[in-house]
Amino acid sequence: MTDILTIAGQNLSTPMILCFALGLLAALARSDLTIPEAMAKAMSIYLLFAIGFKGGVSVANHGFDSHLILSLLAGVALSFVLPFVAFALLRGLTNLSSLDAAAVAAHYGSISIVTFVTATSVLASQGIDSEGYMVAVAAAMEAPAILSALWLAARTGSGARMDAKLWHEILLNGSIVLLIGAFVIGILTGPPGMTRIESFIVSPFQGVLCLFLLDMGLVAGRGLRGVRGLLGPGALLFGVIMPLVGAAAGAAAGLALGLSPGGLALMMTLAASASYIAVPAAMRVALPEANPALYLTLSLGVTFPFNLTIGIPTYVAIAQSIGG
Amino acid sequence: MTDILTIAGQNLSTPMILCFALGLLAALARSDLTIPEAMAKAMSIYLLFAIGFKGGVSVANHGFDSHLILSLLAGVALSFVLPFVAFALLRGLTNLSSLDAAAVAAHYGSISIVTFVTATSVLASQGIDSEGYMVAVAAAMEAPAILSALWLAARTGSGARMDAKLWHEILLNGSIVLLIGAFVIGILTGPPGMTRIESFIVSPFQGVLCLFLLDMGLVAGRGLRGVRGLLGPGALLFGVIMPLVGAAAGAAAGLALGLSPGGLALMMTLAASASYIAVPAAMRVALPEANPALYLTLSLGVTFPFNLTIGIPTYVAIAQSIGG
Amino acid sequence: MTDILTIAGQNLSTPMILCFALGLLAALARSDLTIPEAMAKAMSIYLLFAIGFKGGVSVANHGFDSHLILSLLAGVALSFVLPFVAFALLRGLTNLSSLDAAAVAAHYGSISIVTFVTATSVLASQGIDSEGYMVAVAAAMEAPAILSALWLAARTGSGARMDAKLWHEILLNGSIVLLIGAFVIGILTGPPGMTRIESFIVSPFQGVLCLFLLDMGLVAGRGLRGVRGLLGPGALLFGVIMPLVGAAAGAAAGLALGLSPGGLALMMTLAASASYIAVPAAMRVALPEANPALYLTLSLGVTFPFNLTIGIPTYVAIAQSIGG
Amino acid sequence: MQTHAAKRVEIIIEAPMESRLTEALEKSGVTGFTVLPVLGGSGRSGRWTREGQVGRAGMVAVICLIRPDRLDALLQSAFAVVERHIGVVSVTDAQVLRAERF
Amino acid sequence: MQTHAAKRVEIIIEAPMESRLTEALEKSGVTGFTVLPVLGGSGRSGRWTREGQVGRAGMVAVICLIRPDRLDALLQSAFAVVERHIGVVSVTDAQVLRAERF
Amino acid sequence: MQTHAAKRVEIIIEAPMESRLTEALEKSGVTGFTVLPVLGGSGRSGRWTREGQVGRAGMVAVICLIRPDRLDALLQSAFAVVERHIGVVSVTDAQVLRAERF
Ligand SMILES: Nc1ncnc2c1ncn2[C@@H]1O[C@H](COP(=O)(O)O)[C@@H](O)[C@H]1O
Ligand SMILES: Nc1ncnc2c1ncn2[C@@H]1O[C@H](COP(=O)(O)O)[C@@H](O)[C@H]1O
Ligand SMILES: Nc1ncnc2c1ncn2[C@@H]1O[C@H](COP(=O)(O)O)[C@@H](O)[C@H]1O
Ligand code: NA
Ligand code: NA
Ligand code: NA
Repeated sequence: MTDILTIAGQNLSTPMILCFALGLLAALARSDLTIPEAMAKAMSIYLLFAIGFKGGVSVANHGFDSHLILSLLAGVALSFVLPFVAFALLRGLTNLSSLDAAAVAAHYGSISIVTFVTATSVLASQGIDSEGYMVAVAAAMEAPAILSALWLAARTGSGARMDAKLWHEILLNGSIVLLIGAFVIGILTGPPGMTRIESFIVSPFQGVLCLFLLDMGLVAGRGLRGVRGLLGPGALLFGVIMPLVGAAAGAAAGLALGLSPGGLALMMTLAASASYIAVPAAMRVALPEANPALYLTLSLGVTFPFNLTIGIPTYVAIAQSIGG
Repeated sequence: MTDILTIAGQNLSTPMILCFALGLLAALARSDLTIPEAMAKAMSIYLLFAIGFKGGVSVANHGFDSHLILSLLAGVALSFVLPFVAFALLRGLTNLSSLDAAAVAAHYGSISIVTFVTATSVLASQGIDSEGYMVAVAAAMEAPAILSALWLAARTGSGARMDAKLWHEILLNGSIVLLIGAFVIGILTGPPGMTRIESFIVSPFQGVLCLFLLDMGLVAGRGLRGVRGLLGPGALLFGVIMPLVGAAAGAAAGLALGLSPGGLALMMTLAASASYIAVPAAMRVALPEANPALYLTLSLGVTFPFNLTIGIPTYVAIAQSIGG
Repeated sequence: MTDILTIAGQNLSTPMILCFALGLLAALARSDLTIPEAMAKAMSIYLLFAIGFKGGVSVANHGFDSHLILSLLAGVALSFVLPFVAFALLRGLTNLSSLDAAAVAAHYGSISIVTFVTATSVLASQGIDSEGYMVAVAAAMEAPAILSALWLAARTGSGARMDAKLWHEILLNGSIVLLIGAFVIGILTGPPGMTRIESFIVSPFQGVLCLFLLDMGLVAGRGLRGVRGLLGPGALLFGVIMPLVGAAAGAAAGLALGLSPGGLALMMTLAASASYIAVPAAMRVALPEANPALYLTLSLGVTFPFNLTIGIPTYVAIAQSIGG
Repeated sequence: MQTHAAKRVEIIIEAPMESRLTEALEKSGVTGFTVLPVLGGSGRSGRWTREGQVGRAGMVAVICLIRPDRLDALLQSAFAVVERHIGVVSVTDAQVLRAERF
Repeated sequence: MQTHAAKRVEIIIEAPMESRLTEALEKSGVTGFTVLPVLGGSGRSGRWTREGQVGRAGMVAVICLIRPDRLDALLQSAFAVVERHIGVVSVTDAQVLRAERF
Repeated sequence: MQTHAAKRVEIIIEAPMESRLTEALEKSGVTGFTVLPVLGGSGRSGRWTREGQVGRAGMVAVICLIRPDRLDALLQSAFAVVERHIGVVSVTDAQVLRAERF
């Protein structure tokens, strides 16, 4: 417990968290501070490329762990199952329509890559190693949750639109392709490739993450400002309980897989995190009647900051005490 | 004097100054070289964040100087007073309408953060230390000048529009929030925070400044091209005399405060510099009838290059001989 | 021969080439992965500035080689002559109209700066030195080919539009001005300037090049997707033969000039490469009836990847065995 | 100069639906369209802005000039796409040069 | 398809005035508007471009589709904002789908 | 409010031709114009997008509000520029505030 608090304390005083807080405050105070869309996209491309590449090089270094396939399968399974848990929780805690509940559930089954990236940087700062292939697990967990949610929505007769084109868009969406592509490039080029581009993708990484989290704080704050009153106490509760439920499920899966403490912490983080890029776009196409302000605010305005500040240090501390 | 010339010579052959010159020449020669708006904004966000953060870490290192508050007050006072000086000078030297004169005066009471950043990098290259809290002084000097100028304009019956919304926009404008926010983050995270993001905010800093000055050269050159004949000799004279007057006032304030030679040079630079971002936007709202080409060209096309090439080395040399 | 294969093999497994391949595949698979326009432009500005500056510093280090002027003249001559060769080849191999053939020929007489940049980074990774002024040669080779192509087009009565304004645009286009400007700045500031901005323009260079090549792969792939069937086998053949012809001409010129093996490889690369930025814009103005899909796809979709994967390692290997 | 009657259709639609809309337009026989970026806006679903967004968020404006007799086919197919989505469709009378292009 | 008469109002205004304009529009009862970015332009106050700018420089275009009977209220309130500022206001007749949205 | 008849001319043209077009417009006596960015489009010459481009690729939209009696001069000079180029020119009837500006 002291451990968790110490880490949480340390974590709260990192430039990353403080940058997110700055963005949040600036937006809530209606400052006109904004990050240009192209800069935000550039930073996310950089972060996806760097994290994928580093994961690939780490796999190239340590050889293919026999657990890679099992971990991927476990990730996919979690992503399929968690939306049902989320849906049930939402129906219990809130009076959202089943359509809105299904849309929200899709987000919590899927993952947030920035939450993942932040967790890797917390691990790195504490000198804890993790399996390089966890970035592939992250990529694998993006899409399955969408299927579960659409099934839930269809069951309630809300006429989800699901066609081949949408599947294509989801499976080949830019972030999955970049993450997996960079991962494969990292495996293929290995340490010599790392030597070439290390001072681009390793050294400035945490600094870029700071500015990116500043932007996420701004976007989250703008969202929160716009929805005063939209989220009742039940929904807010869901936003902090669901990540803990997800993390528990992730912990169970990670322990069964025999992941290292670092890998365990990442698996918990993935399961605990909620998508705010890929899934919202898919929901706009497939479930246009669901309210985007609802799922975006819950995911980005409630669960993301919760994971950033309290979640990740908790998962790391738990992973260290139960793992390895 | 030889000192000044030597430093000026060195200064003129730095990549920063030459990049500004390149931009200026390219724009005057009507090259289609342009920096995308999003890239220019990204660089300015980077520079504001880095300079604010470094200032904060330096304060965390040296403890709170008892002079912080006094320096802030001095900066605010300078920003309030200088527009009156500028207004009087303009009325003497030019035949600008009192409305235009008031608008120009607002710019010279306020500050240019890039001039400030360039001065810190000149100091750094000469191994001269300065008070970390000078970035807070810079932020504090942005707004008061606007109030003085609006008072001057109102006195001449030009119907300045000043409302709570405008005050909110000025005080919480993006650059102030980012600068002060990064400063506070730097104080809170201190040296450990610096270790984490040093290779992002320190190492590439001067290189980014080069490309940013290239952009400023392009924008200044485009402005100069468009206003042939708009600025008479009186206005041009004002553009180089006013920074010297400002620097003298800054020197007096800095000496009274007992700043280090580096801090003194920065205080002179702030007082000598003229805003070209925050104040123009405020003037468009509050004094829409004032001619923007006039104040932008004077500030960015005349005073900025003057400070960059002659001003800063002069202020540094003077600060070293009279300071500390 | 083994040499070439080894280098080609090494080259194929560099992050740069793999990033290009990733972009190509992503676009062909219709992923929605995209690089924002402003980010692509920012990266190209960075690369031009860095390569120009490094060339200038290298000239400042080694003094002005007496061969600088001769190399410039040789480059200009190659750029004038190669379009005629390309035109003849195209008329023999394809049934393009003489207008389209002239437009394509302009691209192959001119140069691709990214191909050049990639070649310098291959040389650097093998520890091979080259003449710093080759970036000036690159700049000098951009424009003359356009004149030859317009002459060819005019001869066939296709009413090329050539006026002073277009010449101004071509000679002062953004990339030439930035490349030459940075080159001159590098000469003027020399090693001290390099020390100041080295960690901006040297360390992250290869990483930025990776993301830039990812973008080029995306653009090339999107182009190829759109033109199925537009390019017959003759045109495709031209796309790989012409660079070899160009490289041979470049080799002859380089040998006559007595360039170092590194310089020889760069001269071959320049002659072998085809423009895809400056010349297309000029062709849209001067020869609007020529089909842009044709020249863009040949240049960016065929010759660029050919040079990247097979061409450059071949030119380097040949330059090492025949040069110096 | 000689101009010809045409209709200018402007469709403001969510970015994730853009490719579905343009495919539908092409199927309905339009010969061309132009896509403009949108910075932000406001409607029944609230205020939004594109700033700082990383996903395929926001909206785009698709402009389509067509021969008047093709208007109905276009509106039918556009409507099938936008029906369940937020966004607006407007039509104005216009004159175009070079009628052979439409 | 069934369309309904509407007015398309296009206001090109300085970026620092954008939020004042949209607030005024909302007060005058408009149900929606869309903001488009502007690259550059020219007018009595000279030529300008957005390239390389870092401040809230430049202009934006605000497009507003409204029921014809609301036009006057909109123009009144828009005019109060743009009156002393550079920029232009134009109105065209339009037809819209889904009239219930306006 | 008092409005005045005007014409709204919208010219979508290749980016490398932009400065030639605006110079021609200025010579034909227009008092102002606004340039909007274009993300992508489709026409007889195929589909294109601005994404990832580094050169002066793509197209821009130039909007020009003018007094009706100036329309023909404008179209003449615009046509001289766009004649051999891809792109479209459309004209709509509009009403403007502050007629003295046009
Ligand atoms: N009356 C309108 N005029 C112009 N744009 C509108 C209008 N109504 C809605 N929009 C645009 O369409 C988006 C979605 O509108 P809505 O479906 O009402 O939420 C808004 O954010 C605006 O960008
Ligand atoms: N006649 C016009 N047509 C289209 N846009 C215009 C027109 N006049 C002015 N503008 C736009 O409004 C801005 C300010 O115009 P002005 O107030 O005339 O300086 C210009 O830079 C253009 O972007
Ligand atoms: N009917 C149309 N409506 C709107 N934009 C068009 C139309 N036709 C062409 N365009 C635009 O003009 C560009 C060139 O068209 P084209 O000359 O037909 O290849 C297209 O890529 C579109 O951006
Ligand atoms: Na999850
Ligand atoms: Na000042
Ligand atoms: Na060539």
